Amino acid sequence: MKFWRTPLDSDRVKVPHGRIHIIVERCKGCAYCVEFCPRDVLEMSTEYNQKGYHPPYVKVEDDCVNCRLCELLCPEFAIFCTLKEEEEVGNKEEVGHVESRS
Amino acid sequence: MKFWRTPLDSDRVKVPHGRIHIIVERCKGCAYCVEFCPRDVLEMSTEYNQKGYHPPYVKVEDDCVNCRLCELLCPEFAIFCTLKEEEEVGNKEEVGHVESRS
Amino acid sequence: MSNGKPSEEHHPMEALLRMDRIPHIWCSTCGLGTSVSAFALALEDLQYDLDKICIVSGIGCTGRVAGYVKLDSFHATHGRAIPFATGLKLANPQLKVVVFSGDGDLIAIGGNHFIHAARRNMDLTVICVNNFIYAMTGGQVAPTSPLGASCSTTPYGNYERPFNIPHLAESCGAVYVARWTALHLRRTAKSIAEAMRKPGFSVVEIICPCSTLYARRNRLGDGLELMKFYHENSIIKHGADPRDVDIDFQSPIVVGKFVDRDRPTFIDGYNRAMTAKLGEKFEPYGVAPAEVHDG
Amino acid sequence: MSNGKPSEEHHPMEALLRMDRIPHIWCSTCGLGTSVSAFALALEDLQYDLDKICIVSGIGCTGRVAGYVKLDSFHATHGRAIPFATGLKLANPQLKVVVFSGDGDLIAIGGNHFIHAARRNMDLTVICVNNFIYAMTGGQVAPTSPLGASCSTTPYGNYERPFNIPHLAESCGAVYVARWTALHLRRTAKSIAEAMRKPGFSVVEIICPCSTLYARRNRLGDGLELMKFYHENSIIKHGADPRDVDIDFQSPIVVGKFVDRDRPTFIDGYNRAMTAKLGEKFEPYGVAPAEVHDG
Amino acid sequence: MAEIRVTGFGGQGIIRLGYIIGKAASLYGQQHATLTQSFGPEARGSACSAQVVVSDMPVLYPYITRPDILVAMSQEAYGKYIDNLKEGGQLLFDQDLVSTGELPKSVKAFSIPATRLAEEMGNRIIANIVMLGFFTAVTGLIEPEAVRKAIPGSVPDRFVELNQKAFDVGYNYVKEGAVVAPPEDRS
Amino acid sequence: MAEIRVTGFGGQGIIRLGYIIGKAASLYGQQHATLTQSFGPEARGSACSAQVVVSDMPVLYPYITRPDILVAMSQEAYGKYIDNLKEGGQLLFDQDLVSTGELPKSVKAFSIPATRLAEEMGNRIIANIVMLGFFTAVTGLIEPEAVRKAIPGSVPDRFVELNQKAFDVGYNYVKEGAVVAPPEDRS
Amino acid sequence: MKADPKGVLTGEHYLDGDHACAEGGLAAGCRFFAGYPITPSTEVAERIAERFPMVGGIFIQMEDELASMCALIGASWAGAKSMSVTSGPGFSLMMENLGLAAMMETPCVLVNVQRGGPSTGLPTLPGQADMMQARWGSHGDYEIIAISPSSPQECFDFVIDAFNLSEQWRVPVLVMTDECVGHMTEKVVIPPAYEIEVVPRRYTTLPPSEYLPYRPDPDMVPQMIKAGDGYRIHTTGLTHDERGYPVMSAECQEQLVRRLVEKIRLHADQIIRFEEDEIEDADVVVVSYGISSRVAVRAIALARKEGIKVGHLRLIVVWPFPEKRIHELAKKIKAFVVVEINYGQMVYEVERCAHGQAEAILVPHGGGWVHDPADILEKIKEAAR
Amino acid sequence: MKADPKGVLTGEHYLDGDHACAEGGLAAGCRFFAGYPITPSTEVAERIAERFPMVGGIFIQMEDELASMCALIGASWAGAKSMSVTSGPGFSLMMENLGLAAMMETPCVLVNVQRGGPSTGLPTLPGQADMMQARWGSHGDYEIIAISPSSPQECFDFVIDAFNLSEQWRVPVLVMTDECVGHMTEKVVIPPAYEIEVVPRRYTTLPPSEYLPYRPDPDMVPQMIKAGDGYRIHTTGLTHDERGYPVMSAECQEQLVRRLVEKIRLHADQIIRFEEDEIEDADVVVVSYGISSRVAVRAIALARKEGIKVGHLRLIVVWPFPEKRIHELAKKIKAFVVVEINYGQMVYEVERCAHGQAEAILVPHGGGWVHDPADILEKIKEAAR
Ligand SMILES: Cc1ncc(C[n+]2csc(CCOP(=O)(O)OP(=O)(O)O)c2C)c(N)n1
Ligand SMILES: Cc1ncc(C[n+]2csc(CCOP(=O)(O)OP(=O)(O)O)c2C)c(N)n1
Ligand code: SF4
Ligand code: SF4
Ligand code: SF4
Ligand code: SF4
Ligand code: SF4
Ligand code: SF4
Ligand SMILES: [Mg+2]
Ligand SMILES: [Mg+2]
Repeated sequence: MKFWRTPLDSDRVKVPHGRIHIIVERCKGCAYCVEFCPRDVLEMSTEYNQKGYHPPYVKVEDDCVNCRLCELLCPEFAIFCTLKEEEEVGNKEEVGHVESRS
Repeated sequence: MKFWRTPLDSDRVKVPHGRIHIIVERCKGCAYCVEFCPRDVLEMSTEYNQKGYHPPYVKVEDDCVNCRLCELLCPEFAIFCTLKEEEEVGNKEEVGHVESRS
Repeated sequence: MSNGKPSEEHHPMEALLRMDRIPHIWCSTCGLGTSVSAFALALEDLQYDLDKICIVSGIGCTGRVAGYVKLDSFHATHGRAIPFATGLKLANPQLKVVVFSGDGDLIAIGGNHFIHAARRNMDLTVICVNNFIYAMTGGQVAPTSPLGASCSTTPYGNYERPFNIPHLAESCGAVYVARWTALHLRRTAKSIAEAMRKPGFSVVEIICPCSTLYARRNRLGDGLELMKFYHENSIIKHGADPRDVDIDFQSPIVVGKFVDRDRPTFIDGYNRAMTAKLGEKFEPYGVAPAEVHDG
Repeated sequence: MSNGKPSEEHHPMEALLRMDRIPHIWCSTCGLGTSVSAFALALEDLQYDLDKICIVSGIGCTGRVAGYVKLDSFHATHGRAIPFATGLKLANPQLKVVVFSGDGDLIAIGGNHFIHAARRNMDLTVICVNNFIYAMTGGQVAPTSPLGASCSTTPYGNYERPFNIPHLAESCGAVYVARWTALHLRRTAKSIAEAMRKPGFSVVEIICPCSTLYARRNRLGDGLELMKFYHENSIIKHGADPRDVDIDFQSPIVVGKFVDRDRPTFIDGYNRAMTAKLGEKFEPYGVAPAEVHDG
Repeated sequence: MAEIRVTGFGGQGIIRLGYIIGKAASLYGQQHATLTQSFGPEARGSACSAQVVVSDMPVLYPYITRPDILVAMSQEAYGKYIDNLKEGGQLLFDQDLVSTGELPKSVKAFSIPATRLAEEMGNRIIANIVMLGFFTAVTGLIEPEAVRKAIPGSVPDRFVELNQKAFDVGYNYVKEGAVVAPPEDRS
Repeated sequence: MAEIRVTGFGGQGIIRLGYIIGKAASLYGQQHATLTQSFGPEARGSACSAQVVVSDMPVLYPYITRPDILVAMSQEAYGKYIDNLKEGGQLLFDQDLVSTGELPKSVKAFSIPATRLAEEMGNRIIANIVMLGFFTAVTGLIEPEAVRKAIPGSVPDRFVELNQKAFDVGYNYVKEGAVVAPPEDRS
Repeated sequence: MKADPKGVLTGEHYLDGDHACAEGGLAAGCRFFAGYPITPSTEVAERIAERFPMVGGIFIQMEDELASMCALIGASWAGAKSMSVTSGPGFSLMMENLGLAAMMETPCVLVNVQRGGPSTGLPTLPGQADMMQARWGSHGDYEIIAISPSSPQECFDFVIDAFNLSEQWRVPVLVMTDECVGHMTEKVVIPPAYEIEVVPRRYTTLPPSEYLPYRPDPDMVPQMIKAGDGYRIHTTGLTHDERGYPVMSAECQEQLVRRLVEKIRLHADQIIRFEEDEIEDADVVVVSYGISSRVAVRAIALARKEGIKVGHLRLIVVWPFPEKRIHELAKKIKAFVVVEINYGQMVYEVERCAHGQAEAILVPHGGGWVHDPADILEKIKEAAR
Repeated sequence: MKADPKGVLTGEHYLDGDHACAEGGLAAGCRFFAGYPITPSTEVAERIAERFPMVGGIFIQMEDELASMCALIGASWAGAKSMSVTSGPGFSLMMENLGLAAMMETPCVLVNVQRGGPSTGLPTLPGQADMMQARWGSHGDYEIIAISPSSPQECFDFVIDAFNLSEQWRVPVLVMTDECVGHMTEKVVIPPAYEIEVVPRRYTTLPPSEYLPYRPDPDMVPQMIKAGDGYRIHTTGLTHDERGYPVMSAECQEQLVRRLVEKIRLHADQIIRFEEDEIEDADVVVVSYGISSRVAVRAIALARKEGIKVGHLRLIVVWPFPEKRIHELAKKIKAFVVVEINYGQMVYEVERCAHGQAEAILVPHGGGWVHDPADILEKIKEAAR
């Protein structure tokens, strides 16, 4: 029933790398994620999603340090970050990657 | 429409003397007037009024300095004081004097 | 009077009271009548045109005040004296509007109106008779009852911390706040007069014995004893920080004038804002003699 | 999920949210979603059994929070989240009850419940999202709107002084009071966790952009700009006197933890009073695991 | 069936007097008794009245029309209710608080200085129980033991003893002098 | 009589678009026009729709059954309402926000990138007025002058000029390319 | 008396029902408004807030609906024509003080833009399920007047009527509209002020010494004063005598409350208004009000096309209810078909007044939208069979 | 299920109606009480406050009646049987959240000790004029159950019944008594706990994964859970689907609200209770409830003495109203004489259900006291003519 993930074990993973998941159709284009990402990983796309918003896309995923700030700030629960080592595939139905559309 | 009386001219009346009017049937025998009279003018009667309360009576009217404290404190609006010089007769119907009953 | 004698024959309060309703319903040794006298004394001091003074009460023993005072007097529903008074005041800003009601009425069910009127600085004077209990309904615990007080709904003693009314008033924005016991009659009157002179939301709390219910249940003697007790147990500290004037059974009751400050009233604020924004198009409200809205 | 992949594939909030209701109804760039994340972060920190946490909201944009969070969640009437939560808490003291609602809901129509729950020190954590406006109904002035704010019912600018929520909470008796902007996400989460750990009435105010109504009417840019503005315009002053944390358009928004003190909760007070009075006859309430009242 | 009206003003314990009568009859006296009350908005001081219908059958209609017994503890109440007393009914009153003037014919009147007796016992608050004792003795409607049993639980625990005493004072007060004007003397 | 449905999501100014159509017809166009609206609890983002019934006679029944004209500014709205369009009715849509797929027979479809044009003018908020201009030109239902007159007072004063421009952009956009699939080509 | 031109926005406007209500109030002379926002009624308050500074009125957004309703009463006693607006949940909160207004005989107008209920229900969607609450929502016996507009133009007109009825009978008057009408936009023609009839307050002409605040005129309505005029009156929500003084007795209650009730009931004929159409030959009469009447006309037209003899009775004043007219019609027709957006409210009244002489058939609708005319047609057919 | 002996004060007591209500609650298992004092109902709260600490219940005096009603709902969702008490003005203030209780299908019991109204009215004196408010006082369509005791013994018994009905149908149940009954003292026999039948809450047996909070059982009532049991439910005053989620549509409204209404209407026969006396040969039937039924018996006895064939129908459950029975009787008798302390409330229902087949004659009384049996007799005679 707990919803949280096991905390990162920061001793072992020295410089964590994150993989960003963007749930495009849930995004409302507020740009919080882009604006507040400490590593400038994201950028707004010029495409529209079905609701008519511009979602973000991942500019340089390698720079992502998996700080989860984008995830926490996103008011739409439309973006989240996983540790690259742990997880590489996304759910294609729900979780798209904008760059693959553009 | 004003309800207040003209203020006492205390320059002329050096030691004012008051005449106490007790509306016996209105009294509920709380003894505030007796207790707080600075000159100990009043005392509780042993008689009952129609409501079954013991009203006060005037022990020594001469001691009254017309300070109006009894009047102001009386929660029943059942006692008031007038300047002796100005007014000596009471309204017999409404305003009785307990001492005349006892 | 039949014999046409000068009015000195009558109790001087008769001019301010609805004599056809006296004797009032209050108990023997209840301090409410005394509190009304303090109000009368304040009016005597103020020398305002009594026709322009309105009094509004809610429901409760104290709430009956409006029914005895010969002003335009309104007996609203329980807790709603302040919004009723707000309507009166705003519709005719020339009126002086006084709210005279009980602690339960104003602070329990009416608490929201109290804090919002204070916040808005609605130009009203609130006289709150605090007898630490809901008297009219038979002595239930009030949000002012001291810890430990025995009330009909706290038969084993009150366990809720009470409000400190001056603090509540001050922190919500009242411009004038004073507290006295009913026996501080002349001081109460003076505070009421000051409060009424002051534009904005002013609060005068009167600590008052409820002899029948509060005194009896809490074995505090009769009303006379309780009246004396409150008075003797009080200390005057003008300007005391309202945070420090909590009341409990043990410590002395701090009385005095705690707050006296200036803030624009609701109508001031409105007039300023509208004038700034609308200029000529706006005619300041309530500044000219009352407009009669009977069109 | 059909392919049975580990849950890391999903947004981690999915465990706490009713995903069948996402996307939510909130506007683009509204800060409410972010505030919910802060709450989630706090729960992550607390590691309480989520089954024992209840969330109650009133009506408003913020009031919709209860509808998205996958706890036992209750969407009460406008202004009544606190009394509803009081019923929950008192009937089963083992529950942790959080009220998550808007400034209008909690402080305007719900003001009386707020002050009385604070006074009683009812063991609730109140998360009040202050967007300075009644958003859900289309942008009317709130008792938190800064002076001068343009709202749909103050088209020429607000002229009523707003409440300072931390001050109101503190002066009525809250034991824990903090304020953050929505962008202070981790600090907000920490405060919520502290508040929930603290027995008694705790209040966390979140200053949050309403982009559609408040930002637009007051030409404060879009939600992103406003979010940044609040954050940049804030200064952290832990322990600041709540009297000094008024908010207006000009001066910086003081944020931080203002109050953290101890007072017996309502149930503590009850248990103490009854035990003292009734001794053996009384079994302390809510101390044993929740009694099931289904008899 | 007997219809009883007890009257006075608020604060005198009128309702409690009626309550104990009803309770005694109903729980300890093998009868049915319904107590109804009427009072004003005042906590104290206003006219107040308790009505008890005592009957061998369950009481359906709970109100009294013409009481068999009137207990009057204030002048106002006396004035208001005396004319309604049934032909041949009994009047019990506090002689310091009520002056009857000339009594209607056929009324059996019994007086006691209940309040004064209570004051002499140290607390006027128990005047109602003095009256209760008097009532029990004069009317003979309910066994005194039933009435005595009904007192505990009907007054605050710490006052039970005092109230029992007050009951005795009233009960024992009954003597020839109590009868002011027995109807046979008047007819 | 013409029945018009304008749809999109909250925040696009759908209702205002309908309002100006109705106002133009009703106050400046010698017709009767009733505007009704439906919207969700969201301040923004939910499906929303405005219906205008324009008629020479007073409008009694104010709702539309099968619109003659459908203006669609979101995919969701398009999907929801397209089937309801009357035989031979006109469809106007924002081509960036709506992809029609294969269109039902007999629909006269006209598209414009209203939002993009508005964004190009500096503010996507005026996409609705771009669409209004387009609507006026395409349908010919109301005199363009009447519509132009209806704009002031219907948008904030400071935006009147911008809105007039947006109207012109939409009005002037009408060219052959706007007609996606005239029914005659399809049948 | 004619309207004060200051508040009258003479001309043709394209307004929704909510805005039209606001203009109706302004034209009627309303200069005090206290309210609390609630969908779908808030636009009334918003327009008032915008317009009042220019006409010398005062608007206040109160902390809740309880306060709003109470402020109306206070303002009215200070001489203002006062008004508020709300919807379901707020309406419920106003019930206690609606009773106070009735008890104090305070003229004031309250608009309820009905939405789907119960509870928070469907805030943005229509309902007509507060109709019985309008009549019975406060405790104790009292009577109010309620009027139900079905278009923005009627919103304007009926709010003026509401003020006039309110002044004439000294009762709170309820304008029971619905989200459909409130959010429907149509042309509203506002006539010049001199064409708008306004009922002035019944101020007494007696001097204070002779005046009794609750002594009724022959039409059972007492004359009024306003605070500050030197009459030094008392008024209370307690049962009171002609002086306005509380009297706690069944006798006083009988005198006062019976009059409060009868001043409306005995004058119902003067107050009631309805509209009839194609009634003469009708076998079936559709009864409706508010938006439902505009939906009903469509169904009636369809039914007439099919040859069914169906007429229409549209309630304008819904309370007091046109008992007599319903009874008269019942004697002549087969059935009433009652169209309302609820699961049965006014239909109970129709049924009652029909005295079994004609059936009363409800076309129910839970709210959230209007009836499908086909559903009404169905019931009309059923009724005609 | 049997009552928990802890709360049952088995024995014979001399109690007034108010105290008996409190004991009824205790016996039924009520362990949460939130209230706000108001005459003449406060004694219920006072007794609860005194008794609860000994039985593990929790009493809270809230800041007002709005809060009290809302707290009841919260407490009920936490698993407590919850109850409050009030009178007219407080009842009005509870209306909004009574609607919430109905909408959320929350079992709870609310006692209204009716006094004279409207407004503050006659606080210490009786009335029966909140009867229609009990049915219609909150906005929107919903149904409640109301039950009306006429003696302290029935106060005890019916409060238990109220809790049982409330649990069974998941509706707030109103106990509509009056000042006379509330302040009337008689012997009350409290049976041993094992003789008191108590309906347990309809807790679901489904696991969280299968449970839907608003999916109805065949009797149209959904199963409940309590907070903290891991079901993580959502409930709202908004129109909601079976998941409890808000859905803003006419369809969802139709499904939900129609069920709320029909779960009571369609089961009315199971819920309705009344008592009949001397009905068989009656030409006239007196309809009454609460204290008025005890006054009516006197008038009926007088009338029978004069040879008038008059019977008595005493309403026990007043809402839902016994439509069918009234209609049946109407076919056989000349007239109903309705005795209630108001200017006409339940009489409208009698009139409606009589369908013109029998007259419905009200014996009105404004409140402040009960009827004079002679006035009732008068109307009985009139009716028999
Ligand atoms: C809505 C409503 N709830 C409750 C009451 C009952 N009631 C009347 S007065 C009162 C309390 C009064 O307390 P307070 O204001 O302190 O006045 P006091 O009698 O102590 O002077 C209450 C609860 C009411 N009249 N209306
Ligand atoms: C009794 C009642 N009055 C009014 C409303 C309408 N209403 C719904 S939300 C709301 C204001 C919400 O403001 P706030 O709590 O600040 O929430 P926000 O939308 O700003 O998050 C109002 C007035 C209502 N639902 N119920
Ligand atoms: S997890 Fe941190 S670094 Fe990575 S994209 Fe998000 S905000 Fe940027
Ligand atoms: S923060 Fe979320 S909603 Fe905003 S742009 Fe990024 S992904 Fe989209
Ligand atoms: S006027 Fe003053 S001195 Fe005279 S009796 Fe009264 S209190 Fe005493
Ligand atoms: S103060 Fe008044 S009521 Fe009290 S004893 Fe004196 S006269 Fe009587
Ligand atoms: S009950 Fe208390 S407050 Fe009320 S009149 Fe009596 S003493 Fe005064
Ligand atoms: S209206 Fe404001 S508060 Fe509400 S969802 Fe939109 S941005 Fe957020
Ligand atoms: Mg008090
Ligand atoms: Mg807000």
